[in-house]
Amino acid sequence: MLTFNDITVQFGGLTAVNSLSFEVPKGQIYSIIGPNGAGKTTVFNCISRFYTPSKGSILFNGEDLIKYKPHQIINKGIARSFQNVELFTKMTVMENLLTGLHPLLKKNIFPIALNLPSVKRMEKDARDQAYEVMDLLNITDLANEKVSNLSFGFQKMVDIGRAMIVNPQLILLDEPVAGMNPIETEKISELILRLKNELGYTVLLIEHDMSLVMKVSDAVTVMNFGKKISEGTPAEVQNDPVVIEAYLGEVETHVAAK
Amino acid sequence: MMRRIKLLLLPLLIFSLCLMAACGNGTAKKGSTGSQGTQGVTDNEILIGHLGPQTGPYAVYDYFRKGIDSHFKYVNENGGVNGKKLKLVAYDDQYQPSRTVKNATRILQEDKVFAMIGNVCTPCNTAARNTFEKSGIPMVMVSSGAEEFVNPPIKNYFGSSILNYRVETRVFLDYAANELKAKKIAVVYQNDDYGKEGLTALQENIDKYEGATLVDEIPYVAGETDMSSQAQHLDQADPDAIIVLGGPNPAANLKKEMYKIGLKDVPYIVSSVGANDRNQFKLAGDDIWEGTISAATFPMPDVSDDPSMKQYVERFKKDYPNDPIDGFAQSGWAIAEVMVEALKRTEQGGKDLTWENFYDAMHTFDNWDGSIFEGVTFTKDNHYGLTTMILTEAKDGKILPISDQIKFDPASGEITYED
Amino acid sequence: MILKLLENKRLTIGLLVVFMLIYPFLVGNSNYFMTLFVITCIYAITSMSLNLLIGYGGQISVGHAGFLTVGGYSVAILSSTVGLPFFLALPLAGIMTGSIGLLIGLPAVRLKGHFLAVATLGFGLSIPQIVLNWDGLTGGYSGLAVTKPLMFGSDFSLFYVFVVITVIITWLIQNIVKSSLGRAFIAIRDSEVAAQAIGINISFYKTTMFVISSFFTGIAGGIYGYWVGFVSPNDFIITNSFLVLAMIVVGGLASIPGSIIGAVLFSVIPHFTDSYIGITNIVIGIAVVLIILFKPDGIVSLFKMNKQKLVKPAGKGELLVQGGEKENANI
Amino acid sequence: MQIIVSGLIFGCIYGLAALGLVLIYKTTDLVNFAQGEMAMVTTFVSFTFLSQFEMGYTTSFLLALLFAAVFGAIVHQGIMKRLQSAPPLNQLVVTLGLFMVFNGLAGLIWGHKPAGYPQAIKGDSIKMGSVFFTPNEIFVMGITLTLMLIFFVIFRYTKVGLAMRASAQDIKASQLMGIKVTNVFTATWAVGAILGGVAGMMTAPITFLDTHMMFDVLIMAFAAAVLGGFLSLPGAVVGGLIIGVFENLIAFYLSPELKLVYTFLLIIIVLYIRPQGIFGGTQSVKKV
Repeated sequence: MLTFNDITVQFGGLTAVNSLSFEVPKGQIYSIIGPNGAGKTTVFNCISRFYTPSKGSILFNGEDLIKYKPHQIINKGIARSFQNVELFTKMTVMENLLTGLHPLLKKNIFPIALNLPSVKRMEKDARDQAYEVMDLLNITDLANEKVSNLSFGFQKMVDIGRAMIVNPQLILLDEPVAGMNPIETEKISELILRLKNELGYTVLLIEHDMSLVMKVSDAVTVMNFGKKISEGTPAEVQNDPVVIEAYLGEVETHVAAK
Repeated sequence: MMRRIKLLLLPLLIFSLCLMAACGNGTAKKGSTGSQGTQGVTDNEILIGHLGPQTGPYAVYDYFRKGIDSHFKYVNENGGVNGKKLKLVAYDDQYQPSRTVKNATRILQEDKVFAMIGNVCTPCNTAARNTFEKSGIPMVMVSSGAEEFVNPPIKNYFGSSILNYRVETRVFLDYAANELKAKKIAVVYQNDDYGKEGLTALQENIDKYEGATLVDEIPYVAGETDMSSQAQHLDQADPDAIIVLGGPNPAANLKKEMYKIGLKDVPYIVSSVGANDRNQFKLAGDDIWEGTISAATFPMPDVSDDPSMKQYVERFKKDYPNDPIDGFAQSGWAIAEVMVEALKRTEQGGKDLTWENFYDAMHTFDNWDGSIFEGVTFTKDNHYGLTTMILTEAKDGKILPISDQIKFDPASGEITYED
Repeated sequence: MILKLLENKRLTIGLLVVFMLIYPFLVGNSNYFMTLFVITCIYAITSMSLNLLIGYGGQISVGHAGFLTVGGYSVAILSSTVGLPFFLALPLAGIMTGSIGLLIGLPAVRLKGHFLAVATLGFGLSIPQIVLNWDGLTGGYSGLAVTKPLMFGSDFSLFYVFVVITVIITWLIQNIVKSSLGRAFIAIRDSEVAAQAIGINISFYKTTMFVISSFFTGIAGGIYGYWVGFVSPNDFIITNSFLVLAMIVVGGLASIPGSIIGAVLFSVIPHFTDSYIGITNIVIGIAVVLIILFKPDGIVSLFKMNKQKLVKPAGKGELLVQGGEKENANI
Repeated sequence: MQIIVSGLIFGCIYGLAALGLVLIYKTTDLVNFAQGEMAMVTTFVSFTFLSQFEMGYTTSFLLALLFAAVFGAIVHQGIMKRLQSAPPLNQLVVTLGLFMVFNGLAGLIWGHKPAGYPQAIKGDSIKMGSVFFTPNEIFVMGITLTLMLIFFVIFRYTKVGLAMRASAQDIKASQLMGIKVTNVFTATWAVGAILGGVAGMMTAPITFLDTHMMFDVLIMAFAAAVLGGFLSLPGAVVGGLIIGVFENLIAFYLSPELKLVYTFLLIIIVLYIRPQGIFGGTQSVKKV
């Protein structure tokens, strides 16, 4: 469904991603793991088109994404969540989700300004849709709460909800359980599995939490210093000596630094 | 939604409360007003209104108000006008027409003043003209030399406190071509009413002088502080005489710049708004301002033996000890003198103080020299008011008269010199 | 409960309408107080428009007086020179101002914060100069007369027309900020990155904001022109832009009632201070400083307390942690 | 040529005023719109020393700067300190409010009549080639460049500068590191006010002394600072010089009436091409 062909991203002299290729098959949960600074989020930012790779192509359903602007990506069927939760903090949960529906809503200013019945109807439908998503996430009672008042865990939920609400084909999740306690992590992993099993989404996941990755992933790519160093099922990757070394190396540098 | 609607109410509530309070005051005061044709007069008080900038970039014109205020105080302490005290009502418009129109209706309909005196700022006056003209309230000597308020005459508008820009410029042109024998004349003008009215007069009349040409017409924006490019243009044009139509600061600045680049000896003629003030010596520098020629409707306080000028100097120093006596305050005092005289003349022979009677009284001014003005004239067809002037020259820190009375006849458009 | 709310809502709207209808009688049909009200309406429309841009969209503008001037001159030219009737000239003035807003909005898309502030500042400063020098079209320093609409013989009826227009504009702006458009604006203000990720075309919406904002401001300028019957270059200058900016911050950012409160406050203060020499600006300045020091979210925040308490879900309290407030506007 | 030189003089004045703006912005992250009015007040104070108490120029100059420092510190301690963590727009509007208050009070105290203000150095103009200079103009240029260099060095190479930069970046972290952020900010306001005061006293002989003299200068200084990238001290001066010279060239060759319009057009075009200003660093892409 999504194919990276030999993608290279450079910032000045720094190569963040180096000749990366992988393929996410439809209907699977695909994870990218790797130590800090391996270039994982850069991969997402390429798909979201915030960055333009200096080389290579990104194919989605056979179409190259490079020619699109960031705001057009969602219309292709790709939604994403963010590592640091990029929510609209002064809005309520409901409003955040409604904003997520943006691509599907009519934006003609004249009926909107006049608040015509068609707009009212559309708005009501949108709210119903938002409630469905909130039900799914089990946050309905927070609908009218400002997101800045929510705990990080709930903010993550809303972030995911906002990505889900437009019914994308592919959903990109950037460290969905970072900073969460085990119970919250458990909830999220269930959610991710439901996204795949019940709603038929394809999921591309970046995560540090190995237990989550191992539990939900169908396939895993391991990155280090912008390069792919391993690929396979969770079990295969787990036992790959290159991967172990990469992670161990990280530990060693940590120790050395101290 | 509900809350928002409620909130919308709040400002309205504040607003209405304020207004109720204000109206309460207003109606109490309004008791005395009579029928159409007069207002603002009681047995012991006459209300006079004035609009002008008291703050902001043009606040220097507030000296008009101070001059008026000072004279009114003087008159009140000496028995008032036939026993009635004068009361000045003034609002700040910051030289912005959008504020003036608001205050115009206020002063006219809420304060209900009997007459207006010396309103400042040409565009403000234009903006408010509709309101004032319709009402018929006497407008005594607006502080604008623009043609539209005097020619063709408007029934209730009487003259201006500053020389009519066109008339003044014509006198300058006459002086430059005939007295200074200048052939090449350059003009530097402020690109608003100050400058452009005079520029038009120059362009229309230059052909009347044989051999004289306008070699350069150089504009600048009001409030300009950098006159170096204008000075450069003058340098290139190499004129025999320079006429500057604009305010005091640019006039001083331009002369400084010219001085700097060696243009020291070209006759420098500046409109009265920009030159009738000894402060110019301080702004430009004593040597630099020396020799500047201008026009005036009255001589400077220090060189005048006019008794009313002495009164002014004495009184104004007492009322406003920290303010300079030169400049617009004199004009303010002078128009206040005209106002007082007109009020007196209106009531002569036991007539009532009504607008119609006031108009008639205004038309009796025939080169009246009881004020510090050289002469004030109004007839039914001539609403210029100030058509008598003198030329002045800056010399040794003083601004001295260099001519006798010069008269302009609006009917024939002729300028006559009295020897 | 719902019925009660509905009743109240109707009551409030009713009160509002009644107040506006009887206002001229309250003030004894006084031309001055009607002028004061109309000027307040003009500032209310302008500050709502500016709030749409700054409070909702996070795009700063310090040149809104320029749009007022353009609106005023459009009306003058369309009514006097071209001879269009009122109901054509006023919306057209809005459209003309909106087109200028489009021109300003295009480069503004690339600029942020101070850089945008300087660009709009330049616009606000330039308009009076351009107007002053484009004699052929604008009449230069002497200004332009506006032909007052004949169908409303008196200022009295014109007053009602303008009040109705102001109410309609308030309603339109309220609808816009509550809609998917308004949410897109807020999204851009809060996080451009997330906004793009959910499909919001940032350049397009930023330009749209400028167009909407300048359109309504242009109408406000048009109202000024019609009410006064005369426009000139100095009517609205840079200090007016600053004042409108102060109105929305003091009233409350991203709040329609806030904009109106700010506009009313700063239009009414001069009424009480103008008769004392030279204190109007000092009083306004002190009011600005004090209100922002003690009510940083604007006067409107005085009335928001009750609502928050009401909505807070019971039992979920332990999940609510204090989140860091994000920057409001983009400067 | 003379045109360019005159432009450079005005450019220096814009640059001087812009230095104070940038200094305060770099450290406290806010644009001080009251800067110009504070400078105006300082200049009036020095004028009072000069004319009422008949002190010498240098004494008045130094006393006025002392006043400026206290004034700046009071404004920060009294008002701006409380807004340290307020949204930038709130801070900006408060400085606009202060602008109105200072301007209004100055009008009440000193009146509105323009006054001649003495130049720092007297003397007739000197001709160099085809160009005329006055000694004062050379002094203005010199003082601008000197102050720019001094503050550039302080910022970059001294401990004080380090503290200022650190406070600007992260108030909390700096506090943890033992930097008294509020004191640093107060000091910055004092220094900013001094810079403004110098600009004011350099401006007054040219524009004459009145309550409104700094308004246009401040707007141009703001534009200059932005053109220079708003974070760079040399950028502020260079921005000022560009604007000063460009203004004069337009005024001479094209239209003195529309020079403001053309100047802002230039600024907008420059910013369109380089949205971060001439000396601004490359825009960092926000990390997500």
